[in-house]
Amino acid sequence: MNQTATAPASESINSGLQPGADPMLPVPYIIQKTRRELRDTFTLELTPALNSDQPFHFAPGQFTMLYAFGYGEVPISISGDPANPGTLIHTIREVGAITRALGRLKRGASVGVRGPFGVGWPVTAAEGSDVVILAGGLGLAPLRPAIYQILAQRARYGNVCIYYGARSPADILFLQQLQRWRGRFDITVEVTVDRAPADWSGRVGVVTQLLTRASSQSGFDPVHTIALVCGPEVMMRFCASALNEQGVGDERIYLSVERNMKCALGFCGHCQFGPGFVCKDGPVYRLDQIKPLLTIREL
Amino acid sequence: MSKSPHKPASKPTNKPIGTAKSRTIKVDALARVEGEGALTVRVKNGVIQELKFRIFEPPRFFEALLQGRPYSDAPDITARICGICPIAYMLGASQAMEDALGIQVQGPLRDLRRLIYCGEWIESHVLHAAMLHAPDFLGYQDSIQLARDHPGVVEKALRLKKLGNQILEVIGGRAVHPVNLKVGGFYRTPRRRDIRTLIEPLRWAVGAAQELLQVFAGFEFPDYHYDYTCVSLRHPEEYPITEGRLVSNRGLDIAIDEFAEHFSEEHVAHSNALHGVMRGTEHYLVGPIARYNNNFGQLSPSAQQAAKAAGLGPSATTRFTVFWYVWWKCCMPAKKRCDWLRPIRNRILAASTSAPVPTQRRAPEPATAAPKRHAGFAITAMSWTPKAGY
Amino acid sequence: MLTDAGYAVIGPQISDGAIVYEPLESAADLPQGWIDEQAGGHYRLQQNTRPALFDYVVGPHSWKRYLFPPRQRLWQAERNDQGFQINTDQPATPRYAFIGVRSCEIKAMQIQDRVFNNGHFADPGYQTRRENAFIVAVNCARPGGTCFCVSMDSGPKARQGFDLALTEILDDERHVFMVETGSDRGRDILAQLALTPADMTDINAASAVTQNAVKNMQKAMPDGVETLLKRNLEHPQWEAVAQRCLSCGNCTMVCPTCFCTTVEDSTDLSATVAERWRQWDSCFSVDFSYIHGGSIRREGYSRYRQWMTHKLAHWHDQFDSSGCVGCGRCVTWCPVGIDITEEARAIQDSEKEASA
Amino acid sequence: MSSRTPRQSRSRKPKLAVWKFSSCDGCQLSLLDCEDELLAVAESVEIAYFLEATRAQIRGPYDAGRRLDYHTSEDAERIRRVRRQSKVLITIGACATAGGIQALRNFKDVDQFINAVYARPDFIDTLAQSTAIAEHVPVDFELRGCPINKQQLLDVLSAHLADRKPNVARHSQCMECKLSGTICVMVAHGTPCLGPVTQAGCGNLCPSCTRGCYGCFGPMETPNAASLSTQLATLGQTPRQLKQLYRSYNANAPAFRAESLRHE
Ligand SMILES: Cc1cc2nc3c(=O)[nH]c(=O)nc-3n(C[C@H](O)[C@H](O)[C@H](O)COP(=O)(O)OP(=O)(O)OC[C@H]3O[C@@H](n4cnc5c(N)ncnc54)[C@H](O)[C@@H]3O)c2cc1C
Ligand code: SF4
Ligand code: SF4
Ligand code: SF4
Repeated sequence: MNQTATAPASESINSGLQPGADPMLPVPYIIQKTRRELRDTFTLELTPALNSDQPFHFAPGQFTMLYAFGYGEVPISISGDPANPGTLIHTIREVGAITRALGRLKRGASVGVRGPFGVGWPVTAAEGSDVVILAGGLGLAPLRPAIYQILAQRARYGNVCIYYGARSPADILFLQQLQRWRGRFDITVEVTVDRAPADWSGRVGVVTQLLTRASSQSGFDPVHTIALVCGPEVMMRFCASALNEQGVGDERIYLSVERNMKCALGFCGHCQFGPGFVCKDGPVYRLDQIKPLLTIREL
Repeated sequence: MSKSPHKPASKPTNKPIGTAKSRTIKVDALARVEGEGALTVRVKNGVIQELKFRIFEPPRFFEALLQGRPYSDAPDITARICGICPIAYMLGASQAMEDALGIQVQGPLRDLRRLIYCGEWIESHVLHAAMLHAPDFLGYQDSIQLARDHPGVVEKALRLKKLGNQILEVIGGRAVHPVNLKVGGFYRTPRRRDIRTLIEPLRWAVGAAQELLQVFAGFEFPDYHYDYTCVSLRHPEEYPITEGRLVSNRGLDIAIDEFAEHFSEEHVAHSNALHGVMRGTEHYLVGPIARYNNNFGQLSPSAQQAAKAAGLGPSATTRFTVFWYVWWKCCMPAKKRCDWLRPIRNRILAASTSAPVPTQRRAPEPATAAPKRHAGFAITAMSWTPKAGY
Repeated sequence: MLTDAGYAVIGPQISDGAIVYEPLESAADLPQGWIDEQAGGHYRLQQNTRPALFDYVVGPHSWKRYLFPPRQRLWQAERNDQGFQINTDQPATPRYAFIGVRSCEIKAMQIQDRVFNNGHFADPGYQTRRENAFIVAVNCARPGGTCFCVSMDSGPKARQGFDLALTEILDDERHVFMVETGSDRGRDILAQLALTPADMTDINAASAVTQNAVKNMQKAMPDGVETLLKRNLEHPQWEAVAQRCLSCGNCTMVCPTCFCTTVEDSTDLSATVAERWRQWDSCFSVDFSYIHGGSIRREGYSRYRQWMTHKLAHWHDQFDSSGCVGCGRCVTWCPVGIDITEEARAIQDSEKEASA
Repeated sequence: MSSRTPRQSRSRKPKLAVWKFSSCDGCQLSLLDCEDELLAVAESVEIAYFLEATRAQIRGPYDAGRRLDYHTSEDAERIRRVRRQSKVLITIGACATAGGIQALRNFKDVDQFINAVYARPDFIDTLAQSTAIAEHVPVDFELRGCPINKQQLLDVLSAHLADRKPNVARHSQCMECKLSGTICVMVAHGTPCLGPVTQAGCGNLCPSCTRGCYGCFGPMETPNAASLSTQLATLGQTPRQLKQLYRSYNANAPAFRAESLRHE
């Protein structure tokens, strides 16, 4: 079992930049495949335009700055499998100009990539612990690399639970994958939706309810659990207090913070979150390190 | 009301007038003019029975807007009458205020005013002649279509027009509604290095304007003559822009402040624009052609020569000559600018080299400062401060 | 001499009623005999009786204009078969020589050095410009009305970080400069000048000059401001200052350490050539904290709090020092004269009252 | 990579219509003033209606219509028709985004105004108020300025063609001053300046001419005019002067309107 007092730090892989290379320059990548996941969400699979077999190593939870030619750059988490660095995979929701522009791109088109950036989920450090993964909506995408890695080394972890909440059945991301995982006997996968049409036979309600139920069924051992939480900020807040109620301490809860980002290098200042920069100190934070900040309005 | 003086005349209907029967020509919205106007012409047996030029643009009440405002607001507010010729309004308003205050703007300030005015002429006249009117002569819907077949002409015109704007920007700060003009002069000396950037393009412009004049000379003009009463300014020493006496080719010769005794404004039911009426005359012509006809002798020799070479005499009676005139005028200001720039620049240089260094670089003080503090070039040359405080 | 050595010489001169840093053509451009009167929201140049060259203090410009330009094209990209080709050709930036750099300004450069090379990433353009810059410091003889460098431990005497440092000694008998060298480059330049070695009297006279500045400094930042602000992220004073603050961003623009930027991406009309421009930004704009769904800092109080707590508190976490060097620019150039030291003091006083 | 939008790559070019209501035409002229880009603009759109520039008229629906302001009841009907015909409606200039200088009549009795100007008030049909187009129909983007900045106009146009965000900042004029190194006229000269409450975009024209900003780009995103007025009063501005300062080309923009009324 892992230590309980001092929790592990988040993990990062330094970007594969050549020393002396200009970190502000996007590298061209070619879209090998696009997949419409949901009405407003799609996945891009990318390989480098020039050295097409150059691997892209990253840690689960890290992100890149993805550039749509002429439109601009946005931070997007990597949603692929860290064990397969040959393709770089991103899952993106169309919310504004740049994400829409990315969504219009077809196979063979190119985008610019910088990264990977930031510190990700404490996946290695969580070995030996139970792992609870709480995802809301698109928040499943940044957690998918962590799930891949944990499942690849399933034996190193205790109980593994994935709790996922979506707005409606039509908004369930990676549906087939969730079904496949759910078919395994060595992890718990629960899905719930906020609203459901009559033909939905699954659960309705918020993710935190899954959590309460789970612990009463001893799905995980609170004092030996690492919780990874990603979703809208309110959802994360509720999850954190639900986890606390179950006995999971703040120092064992990790969540992902979003802030405006222009450079991801610590130069632009936009992603400041209290004493740190989300681009290099985050996006994944251990709750005890940021809890006081979360309650302050408009920080 | 929001009509700028040189525009109405420059828009032909290019539809045939004069069949045997009676007919009515109605244009609901005139294209390629500034402002919003409609034209109705009733013709019977080739004779116009009724002609209504209707400005339906809603009234904007400038005269009333100015009431109760500080005199210093007048140039900026009246500029908004027309975005194509704001300088005409800004200087008109400034001169009215200066007249009331008993101030005369002279020297380099006056030169700069003429220069910026010419910038407006170049910009506005090229716009009208090449972009708005030339398509009619050559049978196009607009200058963009024209550009497909005659790219050289349109590109040259655009470059000339841009130069006009550049003059406005260097001296006035921006092309539409410049900000640097004020009652008494300017807020800030144009920067020397900026003025310098105008010289080369102006040299080019003289030739370019003449080339375009050749193109315009080739247009087919209807043979139509009318003996107008032409009313304009006249100045003893120069081609008049902002100063002089009001004269006509029928013997009018009055000081500007006698205007109200000879002219009045009438309100007609069909139009939101007031009609100017001259006592004792049924029709009269103002604007570029009138000015040209009344002042041919004041043009620079090269401009006179260019006009003659293009087939224009000292007096233009064809109303279609407006195009010639306008065109030719583009080369006039360009030519003159080159001649003018040198002394202005020299004066700026001389003044700045003679002034003590720190003073010369000092901020022009706010206009409320006492005049005696306005030592140094930037102040004396560029802005005026009334003795009576405000 | 610096020009001969290939430097573009930038120095103080008067423009539109203020001292700015612009290319110097000759020593005659220097604002001899001029001083600045500064207070919150107030700056006026005045002719002084003393014909000193450097009696003015800092003006609205700072050297970051040159090392970290307000607007910069980061790159241009052109589409090709492999997607696109990025071209970073920057117009070669000159090697600058800065004349008249104050102690607080040197410290500000050193603070920005840590921003643009943060251990993970470095901005190559900044590095080059910074390494090439030749710095001629001037020790302050009088404090500006809004200076508080002593309390930020950043002046008025430059202790390091310069190539040459001057102290202007002007009294009834003489008008001379005492020169100190801070680098080999500085020594090389100095070697080419015929100078008299300074003796003890000169050194004492020079130290009296800066002592005078210390003695007359009016303002100070309260002690312990870092922890003070961290304790008071929620304090009524933020609302109180928001009543006056215009969110105009002047303070951030004039501050020699503020480094925030935004980028603008664009293409030509045919969408074959794209560019990215980087431009100074301010935490006072609403867009600064925009994320999909709405900005984080919508209200004035939170934007002012971000600026002040970043400067004085969180900067320590990020870059191991305060982000303020006490130059007073943000106080002088705030159109409504908001004073960062007084805002800090107001919070401190409220704590004292509460504990009293 | 293709960043061409579906709209651009369709064989049919998007149609652009330019409508003028009451204004000085300066903003429309700004389009013609894009000398270097005009022909390129004409290549990327089909100009379907632009009376000032062309005789040609093409029937709607229009992909982008752009507007200046209005005042008569007939205009009120016309703008609704324009809105119905347009997919994207962009209003340009102070006249369309705030009512323009003629909105000064909103603070007075319009009949007084008519009487002051016209000999036959009975001939005049006008609305009592000059207001922004957005008060009457939904507007997709408002481009500020009296007149607008032509670079911004080009950017807004190409942004809408490409479905990207226009690079039009909503922050203060002061930021522009500082970016360009212009000396603050308020701090250094004591000149009243509306820059701190005015939206950037003109290129800090007035302060660079050593005069105070007169607010022709309208209020910035979060204007704190009350605080600015307090400062202007200490610089010697009387309530009457303050009232007039806010009451110019964007007099009817809510923030300026409210502040000028406070000094009535
Ligand atoms: C670390 C990190 C990881 C992310 N991972 C993903 C992901 O895997 N998939 C996904 O769909 N989205 C992700 N996002 C959110 C994504 O970056 C935004 O949705 C995107 O920036 C919106 O850009 P836009 O131009 O389409 O939208 P607009 O609303 O037009 O936004 C305009 C600009 O504001 C900024 N901005 C807006 N929203 C955000 C935001 N949430 N975070 C940061 N900057 C923002 C960007 O600079 C953007 O260009 C992530 C954000 C962060 C910070
Ligand atoms: S915060 Fe103010 S005093 Fe401190 S360095 Fe910045 S501008 Fe100077
Ligand atoms: S503190 Fe002053 S300078 Fe800074 S944003 Fe507020 S009003 Fe502007
Ligand atoms: S001149 Fe006006 S706009 Fe510019 S910084 Fe000063 S107050 Fe702001």
